[in-house]
Amino acid sequence: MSTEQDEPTAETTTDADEAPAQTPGDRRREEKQARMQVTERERAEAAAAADETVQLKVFRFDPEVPEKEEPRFDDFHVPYVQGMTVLDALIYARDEFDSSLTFRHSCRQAVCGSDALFINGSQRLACKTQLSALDAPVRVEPLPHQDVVKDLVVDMEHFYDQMEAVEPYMQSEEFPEGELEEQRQSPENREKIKMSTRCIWCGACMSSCNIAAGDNEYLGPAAINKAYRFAMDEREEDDIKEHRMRIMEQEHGVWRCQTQFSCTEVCPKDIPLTEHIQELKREAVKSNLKFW
Amino acid sequence: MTVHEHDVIVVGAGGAGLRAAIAAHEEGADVAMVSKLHPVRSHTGAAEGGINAALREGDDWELHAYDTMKGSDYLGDAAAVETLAQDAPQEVIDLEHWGMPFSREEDGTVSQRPFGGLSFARTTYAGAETGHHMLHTMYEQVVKRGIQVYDEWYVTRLATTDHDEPADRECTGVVGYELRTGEVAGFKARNGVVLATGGPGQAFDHTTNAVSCTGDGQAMAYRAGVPLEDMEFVQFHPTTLPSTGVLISEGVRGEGGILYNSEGERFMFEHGYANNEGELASRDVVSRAELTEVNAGRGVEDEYVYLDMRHLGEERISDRLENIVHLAEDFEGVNAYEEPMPVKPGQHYEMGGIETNENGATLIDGLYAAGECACASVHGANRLGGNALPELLVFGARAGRHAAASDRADAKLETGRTDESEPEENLDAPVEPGAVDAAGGDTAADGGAVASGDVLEGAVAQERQRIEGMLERDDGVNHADIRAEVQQTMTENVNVFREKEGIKKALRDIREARKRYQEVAVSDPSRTYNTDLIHTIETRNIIDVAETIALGALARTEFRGAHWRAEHQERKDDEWLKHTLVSWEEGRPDLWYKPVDLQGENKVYEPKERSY
Amino acid sequence: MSQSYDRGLIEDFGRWREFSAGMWAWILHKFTGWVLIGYLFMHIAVLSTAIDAASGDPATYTDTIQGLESLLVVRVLEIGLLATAVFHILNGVRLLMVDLGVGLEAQDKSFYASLVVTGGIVVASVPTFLGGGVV
Amino acid sequence: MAERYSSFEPNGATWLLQRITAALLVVLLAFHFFQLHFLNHAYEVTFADTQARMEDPAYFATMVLFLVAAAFHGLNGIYNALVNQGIEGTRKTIAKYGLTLAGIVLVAQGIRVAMAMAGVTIS
Repeated sequence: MSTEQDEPTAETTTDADEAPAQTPGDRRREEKQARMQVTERERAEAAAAADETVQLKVFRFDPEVPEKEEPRFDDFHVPYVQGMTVLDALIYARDEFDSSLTFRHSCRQAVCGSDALFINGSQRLACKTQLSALDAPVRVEPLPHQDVVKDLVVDMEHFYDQMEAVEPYMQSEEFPEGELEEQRQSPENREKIKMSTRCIWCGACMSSCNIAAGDNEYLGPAAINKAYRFAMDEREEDDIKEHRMRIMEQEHGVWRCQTQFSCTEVCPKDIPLTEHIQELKREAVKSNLKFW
Repeated sequence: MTVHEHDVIVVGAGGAGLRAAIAAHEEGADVAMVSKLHPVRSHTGAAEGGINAALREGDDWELHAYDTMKGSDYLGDAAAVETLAQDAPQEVIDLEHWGMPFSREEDGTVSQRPFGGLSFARTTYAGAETGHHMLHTMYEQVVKRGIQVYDEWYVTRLATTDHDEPADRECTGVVGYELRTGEVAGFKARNGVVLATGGPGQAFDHTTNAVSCTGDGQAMAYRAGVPLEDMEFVQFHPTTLPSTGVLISEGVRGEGGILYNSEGERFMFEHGYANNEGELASRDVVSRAELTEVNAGRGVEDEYVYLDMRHLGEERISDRLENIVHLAEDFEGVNAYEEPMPVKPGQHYEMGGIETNENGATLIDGLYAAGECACASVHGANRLGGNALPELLVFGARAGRHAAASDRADAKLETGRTDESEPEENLDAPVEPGAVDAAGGDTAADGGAVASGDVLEGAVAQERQRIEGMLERDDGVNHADIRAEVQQTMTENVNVFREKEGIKKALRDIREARKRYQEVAVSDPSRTYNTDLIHTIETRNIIDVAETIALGALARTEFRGAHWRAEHQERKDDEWLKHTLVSWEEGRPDLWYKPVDLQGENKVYEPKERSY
Repeated sequence: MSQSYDRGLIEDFGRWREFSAGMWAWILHKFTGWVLIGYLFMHIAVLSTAIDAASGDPATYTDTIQGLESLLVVRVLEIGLLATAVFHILNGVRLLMVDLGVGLEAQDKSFYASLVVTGGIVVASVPTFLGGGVV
Repeated sequence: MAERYSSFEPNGATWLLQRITAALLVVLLAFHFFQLHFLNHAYEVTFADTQARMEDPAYFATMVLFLVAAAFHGLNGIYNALVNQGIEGTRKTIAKYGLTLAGIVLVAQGIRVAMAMAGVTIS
């Protein structure tokens, strides 16, 4: 039933074999009108029924604004639509109710790692958490174990310091001779480091780790994972790997991990963090035993 | 007043900014990056596809250049296109040496895959998250080199001299606002400023871009007197999730996913939009088809169509498209194994931008631009998949190098007005575009340049005053309302389908938004992490950039690449083989044209029918 | 520099409802560990009566041990000790597996399994502990 | 740097020892438990029986090993718990030496008892 057309445009998309009195386009437009009226009425009714709203309890704090100096929780009732995420609800609350509501967010698709929050008692990315998957009221707090700057914004400096403490950059120095020639890496090796390279620095793991909470110098799951990403990359020479193991073996390195799996459970990118830390522990023991 | 002084200031820390910073550092310059986000939060991280580079036996930079020129619908400038194709391979190798986890072949070499519009499988990639790996790999290099990063510092304005002719002006630094403390400080650049602030996706209300993609660099450069080039060319992606704009990759259709409308028709075939390619037709064709369906009343909820991959079977889906299943689940609440996914077209990429030459230099001395915010003009009227990432590498590096060395020689492309440029005299604008009323406060009217005394200090002082003004105003309009208005009118009228009256309506609405912006107020009085203020400043940038897009769209009376006009259904090479430029002059936009450079190193690119 | 509000660690104690299996395992392991090391010190103290026994009065030792063992409360405590030890051992084995990288994806299930097995062994041991010699 | 490779990093060493003693303890505790609750019942224990068992040098050695392993495992465990709790500086040093001392006392007393049981007397 397709019609041959050179250039599809808005005007030329009708079917030929339909009732003559009324073009299919007209009919559809009428139906559309009718549908719209119905849906609008439905929406109005639903909104009136109030069970279409979701209650958010959001942590508020601002050291500079007198009424927010004492931390408190604010309630927002956000109209629910199918597919709505916690971030969508926060944006709605900010744009419609209180433009001083402050939280980091950028990509809305779980790659920038800005909006890791403590939602209903667990570290999650607000952008990839569907409201329908949560019990109401939805309690939204800044990440635990980090200083709160304002509302849902926490100080990430310590996290960044730890990430950068593990020398998170490729240090291999021997490159192939030829012009425009890459170093070789086996697909297996690439597969081995694949999960570890997915980290988006959201800090959820660090926030969930109660060892990191107690020991401020502990490198934490994300940084150790970053070190793993390089230590296991076959492109780096052996002496660099040994150097990396030295960093991992320090007192506040891998040994602090108590295999509680909290980090692994909250990681929005499903990185097997605990597994990586454990593997580095074994590597450390192995590389030391070699020299006995 | 605090002034941070460095040789090179890079504004924006996404792919282009990081690459520029590394290049400038390699030149021995003292580099600092100033970014409103921490570098790893940048939107480069969302790029999925890959990096085109002629690396292998049988491929050649000339083929890459040819493909790019053809894809651009002959609106790319040959010098820039050829530079891209020539430099891309070395850039990819550098990335690899820096540790980028590229996908690999059995023999350990970097994998390449075929991409739409390419005559050779030359797209290098790292899984389905090439941008993420690229961004992180380059940030790692920045850490390694100890390059200073001022993160969560929002650059609100350039410090440029106020010579009458923009070409005589000089950029000496930028003004930044620290989110954490509310401090306004100057950043003095001894050698050069590189703008790498990304695209203006937020000019539309449905976009795959991050909320931070507000065209800041473009708007700042524009107000300082640098022309914006080819802004009407906006790429729309046909498959984005309706509620968030999250991108569903072309891979779904590549694997055999089908599109159908509310009546269950496989419209790409049944309504004859693309009888050969069907769902795999190029992005603009599919986007237009979807919107045609919706406009004809065959959309679901009058908004979207369905993308269905259930028939591929659970095994194949979980093997090859697992990430798509997660996206649909996490962002739309849809189980893609059991239901079709709702999709609609969304703004994806801005081909135009700050006019630069192939070294990333703008016509203002000391000001460079690279990445999506810039337009050396490699993408012309339409960007090929896999060409955005090499662009930001190649031109990021060149901009960084030149900014560090202050070396402005040897560019084939000219910037600014020349003998060959021609003015637009008959633009049928419905309202006077540009600044509303400079007397009513300069919030939307400033020209960017500073009159007297130390340029940077003057700019900081003015900016501080402007910010205080916005914070202190008690009653006024909320930026969110203004922004939403602009976004809606752009999406309604300057979208995939453009017709004259619609574009005019958009220009009127933008005018209205400008007027309302005169009364904008920031209700959050705090100096600590005031995102209300940041969004308010961004909104002005969105207004300025949206206006240039609409003006270009109104002026260009032809159908070329991503720019479709209802009244003008063919490409008019006789009349329109030229770039649209919009310059901000004395508070109002001035539209003019310059010819396309089709003279390559070894050949002339003759415009041909763009068919695949 | 703006000041900031640190919520400290207090919040954690209200969160125990949200603890995951791995977290409970860690807490129980630590708790049972403390009990066991405490018991070890007590055990050596009680056995120290053997020093007197060796120097001529064997009854000191025998009476102490048998006297304690005849108390119901000691028997019950011994069951508790068994539970503590068995859980610590089973979870310890689980942790050894984790250290060796075996079955990490089933770490929560293995924790529940060690709880169930501990319960089973304790119930099964009740007759042995309570049988015979209680006054 | 080379000299660092020849010796085992203390943290790694204690981590490994903690695992090794754990494995040992599982076996030894099972043996001990079987001995004193199934083969012999605790309520029937007499000094004579104990003495008889302890006079076997292999048994004696096993029990001493058991004691040493248990003391190390337990006290190192406590030390780790304290460190994870975040103790630092002086308190950490005190904990370290305090626990070492407790361990030495425990093992010394345990060996005295064992020797008494075995009938060896050093007064």
